[in-house]
Amino acid sequence: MTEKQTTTSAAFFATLKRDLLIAFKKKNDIVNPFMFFIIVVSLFPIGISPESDRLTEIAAGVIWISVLLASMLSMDNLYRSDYEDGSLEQLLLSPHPLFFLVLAKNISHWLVSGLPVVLVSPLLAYMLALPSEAYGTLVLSLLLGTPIMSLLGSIAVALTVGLGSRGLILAVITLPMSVPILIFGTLAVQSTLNSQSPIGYISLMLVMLSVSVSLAPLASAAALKISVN
Amino acid sequence: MTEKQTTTSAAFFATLKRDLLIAFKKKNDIVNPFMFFIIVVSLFPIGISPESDRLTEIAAGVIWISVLLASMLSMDNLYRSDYEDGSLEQLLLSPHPLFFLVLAKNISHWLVSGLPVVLVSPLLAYMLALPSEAYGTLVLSLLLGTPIMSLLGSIAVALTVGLGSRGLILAVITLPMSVPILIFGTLAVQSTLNSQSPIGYISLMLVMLSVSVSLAPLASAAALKISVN
Amino acid sequence: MSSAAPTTSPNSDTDKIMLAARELFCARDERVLFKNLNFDLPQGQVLQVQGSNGSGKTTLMRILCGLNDSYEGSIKWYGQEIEDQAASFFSSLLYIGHRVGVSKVLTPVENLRWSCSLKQAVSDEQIMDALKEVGLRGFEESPCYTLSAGQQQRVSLARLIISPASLWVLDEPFTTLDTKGVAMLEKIMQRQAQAGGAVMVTTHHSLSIAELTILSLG
Amino acid sequence: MSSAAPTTSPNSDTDKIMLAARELFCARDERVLFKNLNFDLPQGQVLQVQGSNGSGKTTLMRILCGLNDSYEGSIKWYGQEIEDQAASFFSSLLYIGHRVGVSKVLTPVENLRWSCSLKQAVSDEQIMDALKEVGLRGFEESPCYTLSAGQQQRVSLARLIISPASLWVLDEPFTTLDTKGVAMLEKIMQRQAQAGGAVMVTTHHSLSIAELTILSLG
Amino acid sequence: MWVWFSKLGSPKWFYELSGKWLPWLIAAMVIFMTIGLVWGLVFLPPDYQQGFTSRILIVHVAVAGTSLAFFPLMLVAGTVTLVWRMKLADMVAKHAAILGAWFSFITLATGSLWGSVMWGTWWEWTDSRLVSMLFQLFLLLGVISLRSALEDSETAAKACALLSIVGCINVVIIKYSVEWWNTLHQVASPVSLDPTSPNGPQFWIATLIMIVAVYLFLSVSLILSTRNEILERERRSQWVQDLVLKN
Amino acid sequence: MLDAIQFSTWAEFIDMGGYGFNVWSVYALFAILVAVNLILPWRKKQKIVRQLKRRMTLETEIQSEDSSNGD
Ligand code: HEM
Ligand SMILES: Nc1ncnc2c1ncn2[C@@H]1O[C@H](COP(=O)(O)OP(=O)(O)OP(=O)(O)O)[C@@H](O)[C@H]1O
Ligand SMILES: Nc1ncnc2c1ncn2[C@@H]1O[C@H](COP(=O)(O)OP(=O)(O)OP(=O)(O)O)[C@@H](O)[C@H]1O
Ligand SMILES: [Mg+2]
Ligand SMILES: [Mg+2]
Repeated sequence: MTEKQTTTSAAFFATLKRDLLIAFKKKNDIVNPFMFFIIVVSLFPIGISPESDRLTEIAAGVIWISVLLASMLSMDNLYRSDYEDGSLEQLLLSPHPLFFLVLAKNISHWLVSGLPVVLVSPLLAYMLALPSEAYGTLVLSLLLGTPIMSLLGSIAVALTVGLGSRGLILAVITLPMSVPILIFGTLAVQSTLNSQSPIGYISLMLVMLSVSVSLAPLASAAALKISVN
Repeated sequence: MTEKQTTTSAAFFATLKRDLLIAFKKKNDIVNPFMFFIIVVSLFPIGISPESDRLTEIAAGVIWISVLLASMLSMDNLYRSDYEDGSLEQLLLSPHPLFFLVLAKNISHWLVSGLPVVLVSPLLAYMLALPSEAYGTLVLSLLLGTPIMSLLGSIAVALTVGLGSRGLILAVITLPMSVPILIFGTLAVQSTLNSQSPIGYISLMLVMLSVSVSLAPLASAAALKISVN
Repeated sequence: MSSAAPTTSPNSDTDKIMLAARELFCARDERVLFKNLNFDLPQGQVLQVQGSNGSGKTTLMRILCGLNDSYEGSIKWYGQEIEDQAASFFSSLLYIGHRVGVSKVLTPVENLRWSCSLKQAVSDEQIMDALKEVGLRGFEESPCYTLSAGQQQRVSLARLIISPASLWVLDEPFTTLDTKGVAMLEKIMQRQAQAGGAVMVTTHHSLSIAELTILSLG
Repeated sequence: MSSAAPTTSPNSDTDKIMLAARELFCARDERVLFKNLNFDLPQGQVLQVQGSNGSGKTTLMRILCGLNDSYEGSIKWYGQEIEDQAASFFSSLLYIGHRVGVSKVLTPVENLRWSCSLKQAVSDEQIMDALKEVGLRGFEESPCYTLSAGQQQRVSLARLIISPASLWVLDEPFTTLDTKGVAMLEKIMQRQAQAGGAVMVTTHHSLSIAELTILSLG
Repeated sequence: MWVWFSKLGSPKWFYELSGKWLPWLIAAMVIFMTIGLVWGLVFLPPDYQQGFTSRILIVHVAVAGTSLAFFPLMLVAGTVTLVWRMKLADMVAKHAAILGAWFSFITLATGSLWGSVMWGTWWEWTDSRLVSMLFQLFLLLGVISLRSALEDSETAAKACALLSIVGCINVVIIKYSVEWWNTLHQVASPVSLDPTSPNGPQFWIATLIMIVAVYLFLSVSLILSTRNEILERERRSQWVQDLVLKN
Repeated sequence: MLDAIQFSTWAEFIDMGGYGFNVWSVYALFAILVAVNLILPWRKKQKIVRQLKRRMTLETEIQSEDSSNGD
């Protein structure tokens, strides 16, 4: 009976593949975070000022905050439909360690909603008149920051998965937690603009990322078990 | 059989009361938009600059954009749980004109999620060092702008009510439409700051509000019928 | 109904036919669900719609209620187009679908207070009595998310007891009911038929109701 | 309150008793659902859990699967605590609940490919055969949102055919099935019992399966 | 309904009629486009002020002008879908949204390429045409993503129709409010977008030819996509099956 | 006619008076716009026809099987 049992890595990849498949079928999961990011960013020149001097000042902050919002609002999809259609129960009843299955879901989610946002950020940085020497640092810091956001957010989503209206409660839980990421991210960009080395901040973010990769899925798994109860 | 039939106004108030009751039971519906607004606004001093001169420049824009985001993200609750538990079908099968029932839901939603945000805005304006002479205009413009957002957003929510993941697609549809509100709202505040009269912008917003009150519920009702199909 | 002497006009019993469907045709994704479907639903009758999974029962019920308009053919309410008398039709109609229309945060009483008042004025005593009749005594004030699947179904069924609607359209109302509940619902349906109302119901159960007619969809 | 499987021969063949519950107690919101609940589920048996709406059937099933831990008492798997052998327990368990675990965007094939591969390696032929057996021929590649309620249920039932799991826990699997579907599922359950597996099922139907035992919850 | 109207609603009728028209449309498109492009690239004299960059303009202006036609088109299609439930209108609307997004994007891109010469910057928030074109693109993408999100094609048709109508009204409001907002800001615009700037008549004739070419291209592309859509949605009908077997 | 040509050498033609990148990018973008929106529908049509053919053969297969099963 157990001879045909899958290895954990097979289950990991099956889950990763399934989630990517769903995302590609729905398309919106990929396109919307991206669109949201662009639209929110372009509200700022209208709401604050269209002059490029002013924009330069706020560029890094606006981009980082919009990325935080986009990545946090996209979290909602992570476990929700699985919860509603019962797939989540199936996941929890799998004989494999939940850590890896949850990690697979997180990775797929980041690939689909975090990465595209990071990739388009230089374009918006240009539109907000951020000096071009800071592009590299901006992208790098976002590349480290968005997965941390996804991993942290995943815990919050897992906790709130059974609730009716999640969009905002998720933001209310996660945004305060993401303040450190915002601080280091914007400081890294600022220091590049001041011709200093951003390496300190970047390595701090690297540390945060590795800690969250190894701990957050555990917390998410525990949170899922609590929610499904 | 029809002697005991309710009048439309009774159905209107029953719906209004029910929605308020649900909101007060869930509490989150009231607290979250409010919290979200405060949290998002307070990200800006962190992400951009804590100096009050800088903050003064961006205050009006930041508050307006955060209000737009908060009111738009809170829309999600408007019809969703009703759709999922089947209450929406009951609403559609009512013998009364859908216009009023939808309007009742919109009003209740605005009372619960829009109004608190407007009321707290002077506090945040103070925190962002907006000169105090602009508070009145800010609140007034928000008081006119948030219901327009709710009414417009209602159409988008009604269109997407059957979808799994709505949070972002709603934003993608509604935010571009809210550009005019953002423009007039911030211009009103700016002109007060420049010691000009904001009356022109305010009356424009008033016009927009009355047009949306009379047309948007129709569109929402049509959209609901389409979605439930 | 007026208490006048029976008229001799040829329309004498058309006015007793509540709902008449003629030549209904419906296709979803180019799969034809039904075509040339004709049936009459006279007063005092329970019409059970039968058919295998995916045969289009739910779709048919929603079409009749006007929740779905992807069909061709004509549906008449007391001999007239429904659009021409929407208010009368909707105030005589009570529909309970797969999703029962019970909000989870509200209590059974609060739920009924709203959903009934969309159609008619209703007092709290009526609601309490109805809840007692469907066996929810003691649960009147518990929020519905603490109720089991069958209990939530019962909340929606309480509307049948309160409502003066003459046409009930029920989509699989038996699914989560226990045997007692099934018997209760059968009794309620029978009562409705005897009082001159009509019921249209889908279920895979075989019902023990005298006034039953069966409509088969493939 | 609880009549259990006959325990006349105390532990004579414990190795054949898959699941044993002793002195289970569960209360929700201070309402006691069951207490002193004892039962054994030996290999080759179908255990039907009966009870009126709200009696705690769903709660019991979820407790047994470890999806709910608000209970007291002991549950043993082949005589041992479940925690000590979680991997073996979970790879022998197949649970289908009220929510069937079928993603609406995916096709039946894609759904099964994932949900089966959480437990064992599975080939596409197996999936196709299973779908054919549950009567979904021609729907293999339609996204599940286009399927009717009963058809979606059938997708999840296809897992029963593919899975080598020895313990099935099914919560109201008959709800939306038509009569053909009910007969099919009964046959599948019987096959499982004859092959030495065990089935635990809640339903308000009366089943026609030889290996049936009944557990009543108030 | 009038006979021609219900006939117009019939996808089969459209498929056959468009099949007859397509070759002519394609031929006209090729001719106009060749003339326009060759003239623009090879013969158009340099502007006295802007050098050869005026060659950008004939493409930019043609594409930009055409891209303004999409929302009105979708408004009409949407109304027809909602009021007369004509399937054909929705098939057109679906591809109009996609093609419109393409046009808006190309307008933005060619405009930026021009701007990088004239203004020294690729993007300028102080110009109202840029900003309102950007938001038109966003609105179109909103319609597209709504359609892709809705699973049921009939629901999607009506929902997108409604959104296009609301969106069309909004495009107008956005355009005017953005324009007004920009004039209020009174930032010295480096060079104005004044279409009456002193270019020779040659320039305007070339532009006109390009505009005709682009409209022809628009209709050809829209017809091709609509025909595909017809084949897909009517795949169960007898005439499509016959057609496929003939192919 | 020929003297209306604004170039004497290929290099000049490519260079476009110093704005080669911008001019050629615009024309390239335009070419992409036209090509993509003509080629994609054309390719799509072939795909649809192919799929329809496959589906039709499959369906006749299922039908013949079903009738032989007597189901
Ligand atoms: C609503 C859409 C648009 C229309 C109808 C439009 C139309 C035109 C027209 C007619 C001209 C020729 C002006 C002249 O002869 O000098 C022009 C020039 C120009 N356009 Fe656009 N355009 C649009 C959008 C854009 C966008 C989105 C951009 C940039 C991203 C842009 C950038 C430019 C630039 C830089 C010029 C040259 C400016 C100048 O000559 O002063 N345009 N446009
Ligand atoms: N989340 C909850 N909080 C509090 N009480 C609950 C909760 N969920 C269920 N209950 C209570 O537990 C009891 C049993 O519910 P359960 O769903 O197990 O019943 P069931 O036997 O499956 O009924 P049904 O036949 O209707 O499906 C019900 O009386 C219900 O009120
Ligand atoms: N949104 C949809 N898009 C396309 N097809 C659909 C859609 N919804 C249902 N269908 C199809 O319509 C058919 C009938 O569905 P319906 O829900 O009416 O069946 P039913 O008779 O109620 O079945 P059940 O007994 O399982 O509830 C099914 O074959 C299904 O594939
Ligand atoms: Mg059904
Ligand atoms: Mg249950």
